[in-house]
Amino acid sequence: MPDFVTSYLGSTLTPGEAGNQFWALVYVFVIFAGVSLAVMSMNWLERKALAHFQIRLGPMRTGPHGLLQPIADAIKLLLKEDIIPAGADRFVFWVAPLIGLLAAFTVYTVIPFGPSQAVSDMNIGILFMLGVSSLGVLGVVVAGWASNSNYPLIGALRSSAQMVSYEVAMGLAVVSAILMTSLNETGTGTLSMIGIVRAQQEQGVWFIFKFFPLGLIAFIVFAIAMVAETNRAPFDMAEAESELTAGYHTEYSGLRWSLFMLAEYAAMISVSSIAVTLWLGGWMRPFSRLLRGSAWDLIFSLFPAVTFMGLAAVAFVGVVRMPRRSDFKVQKIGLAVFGWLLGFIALMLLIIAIAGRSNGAAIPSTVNQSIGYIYWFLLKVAVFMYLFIWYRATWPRYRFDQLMRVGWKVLLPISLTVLVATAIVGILLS
Amino acid sequence: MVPISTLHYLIVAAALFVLGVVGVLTRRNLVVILMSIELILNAVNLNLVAFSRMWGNLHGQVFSIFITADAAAEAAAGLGILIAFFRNKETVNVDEIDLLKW
Amino acid sequence: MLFLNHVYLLPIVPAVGAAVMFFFGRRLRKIAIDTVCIGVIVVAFLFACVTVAEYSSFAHGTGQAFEKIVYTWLGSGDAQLASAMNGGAHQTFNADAGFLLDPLSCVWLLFVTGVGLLIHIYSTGYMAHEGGYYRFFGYMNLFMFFMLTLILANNYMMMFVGWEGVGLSSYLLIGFYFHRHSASSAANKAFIVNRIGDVGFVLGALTLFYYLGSFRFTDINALARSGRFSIGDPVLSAAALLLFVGACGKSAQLPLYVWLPDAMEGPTPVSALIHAATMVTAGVYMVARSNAIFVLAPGAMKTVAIVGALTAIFAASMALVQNDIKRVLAYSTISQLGYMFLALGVGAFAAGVFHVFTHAFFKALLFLGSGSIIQAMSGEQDMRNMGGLKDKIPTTHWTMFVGTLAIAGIFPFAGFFSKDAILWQTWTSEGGAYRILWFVGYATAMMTAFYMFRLMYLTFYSRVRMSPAIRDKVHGLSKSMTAPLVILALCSLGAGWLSWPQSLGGSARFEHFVEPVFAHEAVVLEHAGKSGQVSAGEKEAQHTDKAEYLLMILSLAAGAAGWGVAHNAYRNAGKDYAEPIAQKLPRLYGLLYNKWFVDETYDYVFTGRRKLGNVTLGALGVGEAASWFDTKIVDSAINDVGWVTRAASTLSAWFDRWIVDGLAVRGIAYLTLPFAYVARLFEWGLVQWYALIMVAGLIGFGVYYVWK
Amino acid sequence: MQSHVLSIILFTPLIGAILLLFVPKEKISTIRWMANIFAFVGFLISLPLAPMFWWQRFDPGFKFLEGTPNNWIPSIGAGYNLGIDGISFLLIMLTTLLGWISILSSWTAIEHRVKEYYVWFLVLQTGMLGVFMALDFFLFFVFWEAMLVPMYLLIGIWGGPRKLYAAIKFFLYTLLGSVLMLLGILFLYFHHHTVSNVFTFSIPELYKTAPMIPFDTAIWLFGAFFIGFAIKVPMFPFHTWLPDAHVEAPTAASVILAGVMLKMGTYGFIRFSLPFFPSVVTHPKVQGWAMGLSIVGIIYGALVSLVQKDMKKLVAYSSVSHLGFCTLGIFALNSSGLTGSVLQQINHGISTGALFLIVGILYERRHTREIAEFGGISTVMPVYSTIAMIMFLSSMGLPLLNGFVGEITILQGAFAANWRWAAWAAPGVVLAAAYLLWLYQRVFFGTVSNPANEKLQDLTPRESFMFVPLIVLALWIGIYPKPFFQILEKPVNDLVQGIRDHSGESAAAVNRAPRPSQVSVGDPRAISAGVMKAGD
Amino acid sequence: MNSAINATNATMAPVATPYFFYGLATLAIVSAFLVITRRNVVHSALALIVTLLSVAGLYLMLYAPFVAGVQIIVYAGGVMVLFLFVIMLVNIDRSYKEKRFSGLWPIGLAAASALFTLFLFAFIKGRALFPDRMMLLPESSNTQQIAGLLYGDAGKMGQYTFAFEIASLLLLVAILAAVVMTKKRA
Repeated sequence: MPDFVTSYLGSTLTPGEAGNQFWALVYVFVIFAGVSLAVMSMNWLERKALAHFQIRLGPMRTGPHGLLQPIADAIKLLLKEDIIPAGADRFVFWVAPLIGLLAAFTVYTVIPFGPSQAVSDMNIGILFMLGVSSLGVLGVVVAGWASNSNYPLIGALRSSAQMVSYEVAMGLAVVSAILMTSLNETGTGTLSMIGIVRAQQEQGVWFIFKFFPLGLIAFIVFAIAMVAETNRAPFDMAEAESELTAGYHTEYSGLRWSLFMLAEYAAMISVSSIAVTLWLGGWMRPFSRLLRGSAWDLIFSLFPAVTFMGLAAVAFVGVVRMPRRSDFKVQKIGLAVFGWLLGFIALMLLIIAIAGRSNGAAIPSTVNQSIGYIYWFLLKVAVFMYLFIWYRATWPRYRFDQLMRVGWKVLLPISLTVLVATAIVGILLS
Repeated sequence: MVPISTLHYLIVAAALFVLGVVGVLTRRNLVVILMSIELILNAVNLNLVAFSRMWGNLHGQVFSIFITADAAAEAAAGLGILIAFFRNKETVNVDEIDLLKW
Repeated sequence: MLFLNHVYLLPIVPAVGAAVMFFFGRRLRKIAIDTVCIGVIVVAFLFACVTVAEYSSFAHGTGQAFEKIVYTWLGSGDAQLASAMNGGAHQTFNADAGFLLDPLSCVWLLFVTGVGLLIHIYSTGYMAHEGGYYRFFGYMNLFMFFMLTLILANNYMMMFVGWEGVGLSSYLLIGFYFHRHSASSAANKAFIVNRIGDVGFVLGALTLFYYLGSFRFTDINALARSGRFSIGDPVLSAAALLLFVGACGKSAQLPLYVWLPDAMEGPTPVSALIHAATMVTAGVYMVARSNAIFVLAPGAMKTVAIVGALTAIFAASMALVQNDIKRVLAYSTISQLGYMFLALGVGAFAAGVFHVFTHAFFKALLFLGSGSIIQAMSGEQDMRNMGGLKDKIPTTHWTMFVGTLAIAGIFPFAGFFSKDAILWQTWTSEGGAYRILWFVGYATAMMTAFYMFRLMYLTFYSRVRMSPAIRDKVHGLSKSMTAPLVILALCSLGAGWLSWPQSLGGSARFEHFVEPVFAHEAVVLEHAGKSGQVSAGEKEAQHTDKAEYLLMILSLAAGAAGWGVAHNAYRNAGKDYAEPIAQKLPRLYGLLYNKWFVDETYDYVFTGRRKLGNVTLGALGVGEAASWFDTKIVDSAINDVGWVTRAASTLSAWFDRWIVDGLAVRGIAYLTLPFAYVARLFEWGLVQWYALIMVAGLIGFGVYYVWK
Repeated sequence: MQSHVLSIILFTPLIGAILLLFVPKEKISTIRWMANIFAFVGFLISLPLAPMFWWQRFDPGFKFLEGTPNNWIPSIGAGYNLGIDGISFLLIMLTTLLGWISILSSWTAIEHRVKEYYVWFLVLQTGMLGVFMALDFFLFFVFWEAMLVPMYLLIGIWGGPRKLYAAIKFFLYTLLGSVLMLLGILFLYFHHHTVSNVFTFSIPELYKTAPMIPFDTAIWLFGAFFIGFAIKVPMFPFHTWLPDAHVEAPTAASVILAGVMLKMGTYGFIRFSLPFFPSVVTHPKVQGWAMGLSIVGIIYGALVSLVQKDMKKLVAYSSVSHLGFCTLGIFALNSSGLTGSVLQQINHGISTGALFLIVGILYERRHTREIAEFGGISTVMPVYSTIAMIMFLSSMGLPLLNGFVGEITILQGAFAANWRWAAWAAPGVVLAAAYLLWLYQRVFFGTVSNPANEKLQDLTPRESFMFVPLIVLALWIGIYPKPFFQILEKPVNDLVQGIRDHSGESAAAVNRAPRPSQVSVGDPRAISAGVMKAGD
Repeated sequence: MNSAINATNATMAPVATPYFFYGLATLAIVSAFLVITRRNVVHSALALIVTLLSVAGLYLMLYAPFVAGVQIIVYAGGVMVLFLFVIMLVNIDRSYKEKRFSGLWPIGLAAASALFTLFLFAFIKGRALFPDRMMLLPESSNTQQIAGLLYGDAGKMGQYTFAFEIASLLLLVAILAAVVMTKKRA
């Protein structure tokens, strides 16, 4: 089994490219599970973070520091009664969350966690991503319509208008990044996600810094548009609780509602992945040009282990700071076990990082590299996730007309200008 | 099993085309008629792509992209007309739209 | 040689002061303004002294010119601009920003910076309570810049820079009290009259350039002295006359003198510096500079002499009866300038220059003294309201007395020597008709003594005629004002000794110093058989005879006579004193008092500011006529053409509407109507029907195509 | 070698105009900023031209050539052909600078239909630049006409009370000249075909064939061109559109009109009339008439402006006078005259442009230009009056300021051609001092008698800033004009050489000034040596 | 990497193609039928989406991934959202009570059937024109080649560059038309 695993981790091809359907399937499952897990932890993290932003504690009771809260919530939602409103279009009502979920998860087929760590490397990867993720809006619209209720309908209308509008600016920003991939000696760019990261690798610069400030502006446009695209604060008009109760999913409850949530968070992760891939060098570690050499490689390869160590340390600090009372005993033990788990992972990573250095070691260095790729990719995505939470805690909601104005009259011209400027600069420099 | 040839695609496209035509000719709802037009255009696209495959060049695909653009334009303009019309007459039924009758 | 090599920096020094005033003056306090503006003049003066010293060691008394060309100013300098059209002759339109130092410019350099410095110092007291203090000193420094440029120029164009520039500064300073209409009018008058002269200057310079191929003094002099031109060469004569027109403008000679009396509207230090000591002598300087040309043009020389003599006596006559203290001095200045031109005209260049030199001191002194009086009298300028100031302002009194003695030509004051030299040279030049010029000069000297002592008596000695309010306010003056007076008085006394005539046992050092500049002219003139017009130094050797002593005594007598007449008439002048001329020749008095009605005539004839009945003559009249011609003839012709066009188009519009459009176009439209009724039967208006027909067509086409 | 510098400079304002179209017209502030930025960028973008040109200032022919003959509409032989020499280089720089300044000056002056105003202004800018750059008659004519329309609109929409009359007069009058010129162009075009069997509008090509036209025909062609350009200059008696147009035009349009558009006429003379018809221009009668009209223009314009009661009209007539000097220099047909003329065109752009700005500033504050309404302005607006004084002096030709350099060079050229011409023209200088100083006295000096003038605001920083480049340039040209002379040296010498080569014997007739044959001035240095020796 | 791709094509194409094809074709036709028959317009729209996606699948099978991507992004993501949006804007309950088909429907159906018959005849008659096997298109460079045709390659203008620009103009006009028509007049 380790051989089998390591042989794949060391491969230079994605399963899709290799035609290895078994591994493709494994990947699909891993990603599905991983995304679900990530969504759950995001749920916990968002509640805790928001609480701390507002000087509250957030969930504390279910598990140590509310760590088990997502699980409890999941159980609650699964057990809840599935209500379908009386005048609703039952079939559409039923199918709507599935559409959203499908769109959100299908995207993950092409997200490159590493040069070979993707289900498949599609030739039209970015196009595929944009297309499929834009299908998500159908779920929202249809859900709002099928509920046969006013708030959801308005939410759906808003959402569809908003997402279609921001897709334009987003697409143009993406195109300017794609344009940068063609700045090589052959002059051909690529739509492949892996190809885009490779292009950044070859040009030795993340596209966010390319043609400064053009890349940066395109990135900012994308970063704004992607918040709108995922219906998150401050662009969460489709589910504005103070105006529309809960927007398009007002009439949903239980499992269907949780599917919507799952889709939303999955979509957040996927658009963040696009941003990371297009502008932030994907799986590349920072300063890969500037800080080169084996010493720096070693230092950077220690980062995953260090991160987990840090997390474990945080957990242990939590253990220490718990009140010395008997009713906290279970929690204390639970947190300690969690800490040990993290520590164990950190240890494993450390071993791999150090042992993977020497040639002919038990663990090939490619494994170490792959872990590094995945780590850096996920770290960058995690930063975006945190930003999403931060936005939500910081900014008030836009008014709808303002939102549309920003989309059409600010972002669209800017992204168009950046696109044209990128093209001109690219031609001038080549 | 018979290998899939161009003809298969053509038959599928023909079916889609005819269904589109039926939609255009029989339905009263203007929205559905517009959707039927989209069907027709898709049938054409399918033909083009199939022929492109058949001849081993990409001209058909390029044309299908043009047609896609055309379809988008048509949808935008058509729906615009529809909304304008709905605003004035409170209906989207084509047999109630006869302003052009001399 | 350090300073000599960088002599171009000399004008820049005051320009720096002017620039500082221009940009920051408004925000500076008085002490800062004084420091900067006086400072730059002190520097300039020291610079000038050192430069002159260095020059004399450079030239060793040979009068060799020192030239420094900084860059090419006009013309590219690298190529022959005019060459293509002028038969390939080596002629480049070229004027350098170049500087030249020879004895002549040294003289001017020293007294301009020296007198300028004194007047600047005086001004700090005089202008202390005036608004626009910084502006005044900025303009003064600007004037110094342009004056030094004028002096140091090595070609006519560069000289013209200073020439126009001093005109500009003069304009600005005359108009210093710009809220007074009279001041701004006087400023305009000064500038425009000067401009007329400037045109002459420019045309003269262009003539020289075209004829001789250069603007540079050294080139021109070398050519003129080469002997290739006969005396009386017409082109050179024309050029000399044109240049003299320029000199007339700047140095206030007939007929362009009218601006100078009006220029007294400016602050008194300005009158002292610009309109007495320095700027107005620029014309003399220029003629002296161009002496090589002038000696080849005897006609022009004669003109200069005659104009100078006429101006001298004409201006003196007007000075006899003026009541404004500054106006008296202004006419006196014009008169003295006439003297200088008289000297130049008779070939006594050195004497003329020497008179400029001495005149600078005593006239500056007199003006500053009059300024002190005005200051003490709280702005009163009319001598009829003065009198008995001797004890109130003693320093002013005795310094002015020295000045008066000097201008009146009393031995041993400066004026005696210079004036005597001029008169004697006039007497000894060609003789004949030239003797008349001597009589004119002599009469002028007498008149000068009269009006100057008239001034002295009316202000200092006679009875007190001012109102009691003013009398109580009369006060002594600050050191900054009296010190320059004292220094100038000493100079007025001693400046003449520089050229103590050989006939009185002197060595005529001044003449020897400037002589090299003019020496060649003497030679030329001698060769031409005009023995009279040789420079003073040479003449000393030849003609030390009794005539000279006689003339000296005569001129002393003239001064004494003038003094005596004035003493009699004004010694006890009370409130209702009588002018002797008015009593004896009332008509002449009226004429003189109204300055021969010259200003009025000019206004009628040349400017058109006064109307002759209903008719405006002069520039304004012609301008109005031209304006009328422009609107009524030229422009209305254009408008008439427009009217004709419109008429034609109205006609064609009618044709278009009723014939082309009506008959042809609409007629055809009506013809098509019946067909339209048939065609519209095919319109259902239902979209699905149209679609159906389309499908039918498609089927038909397909059937035809498949079963063809 | 193809260079696109000129195209970039040419079309920058146009791009600005097009972009401005997309700004909603309510966003006045945005529009102003954008227009100003584009005008400024247009100026900045032209600056690199200066060093680029400087290195090749002595090279013959046109520089920065772009396009080949007949590349635009090959069937009729029209080409998109750009190129400049020293003459057009200076005028281009002047245009970009004045364009920027005049757009800056319109910031507060224009309050209605702002967007259209700036759009037209930028279009006008491109038109003017095109005229100076075009090396193809067809292209030239396109720009020549294209420039008229924006100016017509600027006067007609944003002008004073009689704006329509003035605008239409301006337009029709100029158009009349253009039509005559067009006929001339067509004749040259067909003549070229007759000679060389090639249809082309290319100016360098026409240079080769046009002088072959026999005198009897050429004089008519010359007349056609002459009237076209004379109207534009304007020469007496074709000048009456100018005062009307100036008085009615908004300030910025006046600046451009005086600063640049009048130069098109003189530019046309230099670029077309002289090299195309050398035998005509050197004909003594033709030259005499041209010089005569110039002199009449100088004196007449000055006299008329002496009695004007409207400041702007005064300045307008002074333009007639100044442009008389320019044409005087041109028809002197020698290097000095031509050099001085081009220099004087630049100077006139600077000085008179500034004068119009000065008048405009006062007009903006008081909404009147009657001289009698003012007096004592220098008490309330000291900075303004200082700047005004400098520009007045520059305009009247004070040494060390720009006007003098041009005038003296022209006078020298005229003198070299015939001293009488210089003598007749020189009184114009006196009259210039008279009308300008009198104006200054009446407006700025004296006490503030009119209560409306008591609280006038002095220059705002923006307004002062507009004058900075103009003053700097005025001083530069006045003190160190050598670079300008050097830039003009090659094209002017070549032009004069060309005229002489073509006209043959009549060149001798040009030169009738007294000149002693026995005198030949040697090396100036030798003369100095001679002086020193003589001094010993 | 190339070898891997070729291998993929070689192995995948014969095995899966027929099933996939029939599945997708059936899905497309059935949902197209639903499009024209459903009374509820939203259902029609959803069915149309399914059709479009199946057609996109067919494109993928035809080795036209770029066209498939465009199909998804433009049709499914853009046009259909627009349709749904409009449907909601003009949401009228009347449609439930009214006739679904116009009075023209028998004639229309007949004409359409005739058309289909015509197509079938044409296919049968022209069968010889269509070869049984299809060409293999290089999938990996598909996008680049399309770009070459649209934008030009190696400094030369593409064959369809001009047409492409005109298409963009068409879109612009359509946008303006839509905006102008739907804008409320004050």
